[in-house]
Amino acid sequence: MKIVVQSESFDLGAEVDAMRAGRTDIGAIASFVGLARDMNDGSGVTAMTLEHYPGMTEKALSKLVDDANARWALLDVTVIHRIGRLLPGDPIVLVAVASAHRGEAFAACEFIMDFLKTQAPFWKKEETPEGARWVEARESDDAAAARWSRD
Amino acid sequence: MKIVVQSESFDLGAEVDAMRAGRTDIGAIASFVGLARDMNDGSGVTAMTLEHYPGMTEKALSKLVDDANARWALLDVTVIHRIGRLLPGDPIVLVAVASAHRGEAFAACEFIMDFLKTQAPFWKKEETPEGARWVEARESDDAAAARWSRD
Amino acid sequence: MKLHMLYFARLRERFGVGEETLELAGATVADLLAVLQARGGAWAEELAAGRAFRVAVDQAVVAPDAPLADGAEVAIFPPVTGG
Amino acid sequence: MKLHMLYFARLRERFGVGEETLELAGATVADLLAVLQARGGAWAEELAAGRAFRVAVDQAVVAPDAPLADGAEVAIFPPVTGG
Repeated sequence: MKIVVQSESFDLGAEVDAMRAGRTDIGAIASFVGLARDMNDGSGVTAMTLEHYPGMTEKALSKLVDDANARWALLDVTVIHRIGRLLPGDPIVLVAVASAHRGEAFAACEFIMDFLKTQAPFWKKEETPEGARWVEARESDDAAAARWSRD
Repeated sequence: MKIVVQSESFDLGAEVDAMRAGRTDIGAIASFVGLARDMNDGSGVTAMTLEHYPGMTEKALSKLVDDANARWALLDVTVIHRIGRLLPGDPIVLVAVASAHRGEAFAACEFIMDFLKTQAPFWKKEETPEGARWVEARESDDAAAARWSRD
Repeated sequence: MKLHMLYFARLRERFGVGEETLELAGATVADLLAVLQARGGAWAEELAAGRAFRVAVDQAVVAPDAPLADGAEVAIFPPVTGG
Repeated sequence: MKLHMLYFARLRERFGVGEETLELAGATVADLLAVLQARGGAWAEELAAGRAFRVAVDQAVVAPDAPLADGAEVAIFPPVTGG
């Protein structure tokens, strides 16, 4: 398990290669990379700055990964989230999940992303031609996280 | 869109970097790598050989990608499937899907994998200590594909 | 009609042949299967009703009542297991 | 009790402060919020009932009736928007 918050970029291929190095029990690695877009809510975005809550961020991400491990039989999980100023096209977040079978890997990867979006203390401020603005939380992200709740 | 059947390995990082090169409209890239395991159905597996139906394979994969494009707003899709003899730990298949938003990218990536497993003409033969054996199709794969059917 | 037959994976091994050209007096996939079953042995066994195999005509999987045309490429193979 | 307060993102900018130490005569998060609202201006506006903000005590998000202990780290921030 690897959880990192950093300003530098990351290398998807290297992270996934590190997960599988020397192992022959992994059958599936599902991964996700979130990227900064040049457009959001109808405005051009020229850059964004990611702020976070040091200490709580790492705790929140660890808890998400623990929750995923409790729900699915996972072999390894890597979460990397960037902070600081990013430009359109820059990678923001990486989640990679290794499992014996693909169903678990896909489900856990999407679960971690959905809860990261609603529970990890990161905030985005976008620079647009109309000025800087803090991104508002989305109801669609709450809905995505809520669908994992069990009765 | 890139669909390739090859005996050589592939580089996840390079494939995903190629998808996003020079673009600032992609917000999400979901990817999947399937790997050869050292164990299947309770037996040790020392190697496997993948056979396919040249011509039909490419058609079947193109159709899966077309179906995914028809269902979701995708920006790019890459599918690479290996053939020939592979050892435990070797990557078998790569599916990567780029979209503006993560929901579409995750759904389309899993959709393509589920149908690839049931509709693309590849067959695995495993070498085990008890001899060589053709892998049997799994009901769980049929069930995974069936859940995408719409009423 | 003349058909270009292809067999894959376990069925290729069981039949001992990967491809052949076959002259068929018939119109559908079911007619073709009856001719192949009549060869007996592994053919009768593997292509018996209820066995899990797939038939593709010109590289698309079809049902037994699918029509055949002269020169068609017909492939018979087990359920797929890639990925 | 003495609390170590942290404010993040839009609320940090609105309040014009990122952290402060605060002496509270009270027992719960609700008591703390009442004290902050009484500062008026952006405090009253942003922390009004019905506004979307979160409170974390010692780095875990809590409800308004959560108890506070001397020396706690209390953070107030907008709904998160990372990823």
